[in-house]
Amino acid sequence: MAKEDMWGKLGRIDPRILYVLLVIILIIPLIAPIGLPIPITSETRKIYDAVEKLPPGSVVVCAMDTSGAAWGENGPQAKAILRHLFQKPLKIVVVSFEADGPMLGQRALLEVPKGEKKYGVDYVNLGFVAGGETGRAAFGRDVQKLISKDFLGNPLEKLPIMEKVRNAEDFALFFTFTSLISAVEMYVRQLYAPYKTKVVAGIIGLGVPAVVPYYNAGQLFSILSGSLGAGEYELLSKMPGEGVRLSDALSLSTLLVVVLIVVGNAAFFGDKLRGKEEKR
Amino acid sequence: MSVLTRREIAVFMTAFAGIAVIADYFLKVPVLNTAVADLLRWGVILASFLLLWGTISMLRVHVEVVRKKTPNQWHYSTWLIFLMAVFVAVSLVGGLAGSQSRWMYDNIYVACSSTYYSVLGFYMISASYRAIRARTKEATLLLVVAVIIMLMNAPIGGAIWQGIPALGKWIVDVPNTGASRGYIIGLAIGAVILGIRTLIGRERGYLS
Amino acid sequence: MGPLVAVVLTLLIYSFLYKENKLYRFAEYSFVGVSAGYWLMVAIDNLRSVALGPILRGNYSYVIPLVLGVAVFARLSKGYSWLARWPVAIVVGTGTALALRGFVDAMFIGQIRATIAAPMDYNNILIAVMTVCTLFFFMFTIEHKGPVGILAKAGRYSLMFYFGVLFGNHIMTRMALLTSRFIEIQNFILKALGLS
Amino acid sequence: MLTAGRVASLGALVIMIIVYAWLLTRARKGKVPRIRKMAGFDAIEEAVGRATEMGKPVFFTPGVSGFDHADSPQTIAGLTVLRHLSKLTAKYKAPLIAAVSKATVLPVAEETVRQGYLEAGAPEAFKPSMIRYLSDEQFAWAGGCIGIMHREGVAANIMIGNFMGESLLLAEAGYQAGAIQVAGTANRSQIQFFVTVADYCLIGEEIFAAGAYLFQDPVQLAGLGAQDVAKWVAIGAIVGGIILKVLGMPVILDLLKM
Repeated sequence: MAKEDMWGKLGRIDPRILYVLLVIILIIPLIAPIGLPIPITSETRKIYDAVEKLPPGSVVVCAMDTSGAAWGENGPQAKAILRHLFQKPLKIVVVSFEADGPMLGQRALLEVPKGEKKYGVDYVNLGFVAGGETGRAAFGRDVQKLISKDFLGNPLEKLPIMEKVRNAEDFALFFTFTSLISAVEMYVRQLYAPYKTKVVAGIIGLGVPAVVPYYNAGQLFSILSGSLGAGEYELLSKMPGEGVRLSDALSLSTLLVVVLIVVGNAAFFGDKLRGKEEKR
Repeated sequence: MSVLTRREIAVFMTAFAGIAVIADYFLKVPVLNTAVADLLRWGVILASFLLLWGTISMLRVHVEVVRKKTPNQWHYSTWLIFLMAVFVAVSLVGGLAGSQSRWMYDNIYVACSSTYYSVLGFYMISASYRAIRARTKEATLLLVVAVIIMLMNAPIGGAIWQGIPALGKWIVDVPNTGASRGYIIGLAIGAVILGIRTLIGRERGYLS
Repeated sequence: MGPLVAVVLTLLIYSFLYKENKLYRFAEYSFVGVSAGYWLMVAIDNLRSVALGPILRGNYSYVIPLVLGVAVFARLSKGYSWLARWPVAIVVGTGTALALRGFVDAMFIGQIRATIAAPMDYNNILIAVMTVCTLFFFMFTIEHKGPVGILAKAGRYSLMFYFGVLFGNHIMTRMALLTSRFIEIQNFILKALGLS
Repeated sequence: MLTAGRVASLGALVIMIIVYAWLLTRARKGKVPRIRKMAGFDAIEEAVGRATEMGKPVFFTPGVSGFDHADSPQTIAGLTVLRHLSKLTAKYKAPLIAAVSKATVLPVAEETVRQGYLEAGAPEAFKPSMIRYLSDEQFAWAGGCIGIMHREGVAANIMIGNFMGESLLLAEAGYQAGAIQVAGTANRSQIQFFVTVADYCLIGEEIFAAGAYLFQDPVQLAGLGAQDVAKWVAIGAIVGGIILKVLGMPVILDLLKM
């Protein structure tokens, strides 16, 4: 009898108790980091090696197709990649095809150390291009005919970097930082299929399983998976930041979910079993 | 004039633009390819007008709420319109990339929207406990896979059992790819049929 | 000042977890208001870049889409609302066709080709089998009985692997987004206490 | 003149267009493909029956989207189910509550339910209050739905359409209310929650079969037929391509590379 009550109680617990539990689990590693090891996946390493091997002067595009809501994962990703890019003799183009992007791109550009790099010469923020799939296709086709000014209002003619940025054939590597599976697919359709551009999908974790087949088929150059990918990249480039900081709390909270699912199901089946016995 | 008002004109425009864009992909005809490149840029311009329209129609809804003084609602809508106006004013003066508009954007918009969606993290916790059940064989399989993946994602998984990271990676790379690929091919076929239907004018929902 | 505003608004939204209240709605409308202002400005900014710029450079053909674009606002008038269909028609026509041609190439032919072209080891054969079974599951005009039924059932089970991975990764994302908010609050507190 | 590397795609597209056109002409003559049994759709009647027995309402929502996005086909699929559902609730005299999340969907949903009651021969039983517009805001709408499920103690919860972050919340609320749940979405990052919480689930593309399955709509049946032909082509190409490749004759692979 006592056992039945326990199962019953377990099933009816106030969710607010669970919320408090989660808050505690998240706060502990933030105050006292545990420093659980982060294994590096082959996908992340492939991106790092590719950036390292790019010939000097190559154009790298970072498409900020993200939003405020997804910034918690896309932000660390974008910053980890940008930090590394700024250390290399590369030309960096920030652009976005989702309305929230240019501002967040600007924010990332402001937050990362830029070394000797000069705006307009080594890097640029081209702002927002509307039209979704159409905007992406038009950008790959001819950048300068499409856009006439950057996000800060400078005409493109005044930006020396733009001499090297004409169309998709100039993009040595193309990153997208996004929460949208559809955005990644648009690049597969509009940049990879026609121009064989090397597209790297910096996508939030939940989108990864849906884009893996494109990676497997060679249509995506690589995938940077959520904040975990950001953490891995930070470790590879020896500049630990937000991604690494997130990792412990992520570990513990995910573990909490696993435990809750197991206990919840145990309560459920315990209840079911009890029901069956009563019927007898 | 009455001919122009007909829906068929718009259907014809859709079909014409669509067929040109498709032909451009498969045929190497310089005249066509240049024309379609221009058409795409036109599309981008029209799309930004639609974005503009979307914002303005939303503003109209809130103006209406304020005008009618809808109970429990109009105060909020007034505040919304006010903030919208402040943002517009600030970015007209200091530029969209200027420090004032960035301040509002970062500290109000990004802070709120990221919090708004992060609340879901809490709900995941309560739902995992209270509703997610291995009620069928399929759901059981799903949950077993999910647990392995979660343990793989958490660096702690490898510490619990060394095989977890490798097993998780295999699941993502092999079974996940297989099923997801079937799903994608099916999705592509559905999208193509829907696309054909749109271009031949049998799907006109967008022309309301 | 900025971080304070951000943290206060964050806490107002979290108050929803206790129960729905007016402060939560205030925070909600604050962000919708700023985002509406932002979207308005970003659309105008985009027009300056992609439409006005080329015209000022002497490419007068861009006047046509500009005029067509203005027709979007014809919806506001009863007599001319039909005009608003034209820009939509062109946007839908180009967008649909772009997607369609890419779907056939990258996602139909491209994915089939990748399945065949892969070296034939156990893993790739398994991928091919699961792909085929999933396709059988999504067949609608044939009864799922007999051999087709078995394959479709296998397809359904294959999908569970995909959904399981989705589930696991979804949880990861949600927790990461939540944690990043906590980090922001922590940063704010550390700064206020002069600890960072 | 043909762009190299895209010939195979062009061929596939042409085949799909021809097959679809052919099936459409056949459909016009009344020859339509038959559709398989789909447990998710059949379960709706069972759910309504249960609600009638219990004297408690059936809850329905067509998801978070309206008509102005790429997700509008999902909303339309949801409304197709609503038409079927309202015919059933009229027939079995079960109370119905349909909650929509977009102001633009409200009039359409109202008309749909009115039509459903009319077709079931019970126009007098239709009440506009059956359809509730809660809010355009995602979580305000979701919160409203959860409130209804708890307060009214719904016996059945049917959710077909596009669901986003709120999918699990709604499914949890239905579960807590003890409702029999039928849920379906083509949203690729949410479907897993419906599979684990709902009693019956419509996965991805399945929801788009609503019109064909529930109303035998000939145009939609022809579309499904054409899609299945393309799926057979895909299966044939994969299986044939691999076998021929292993036998040292990569004909299909070479064709696809054209």
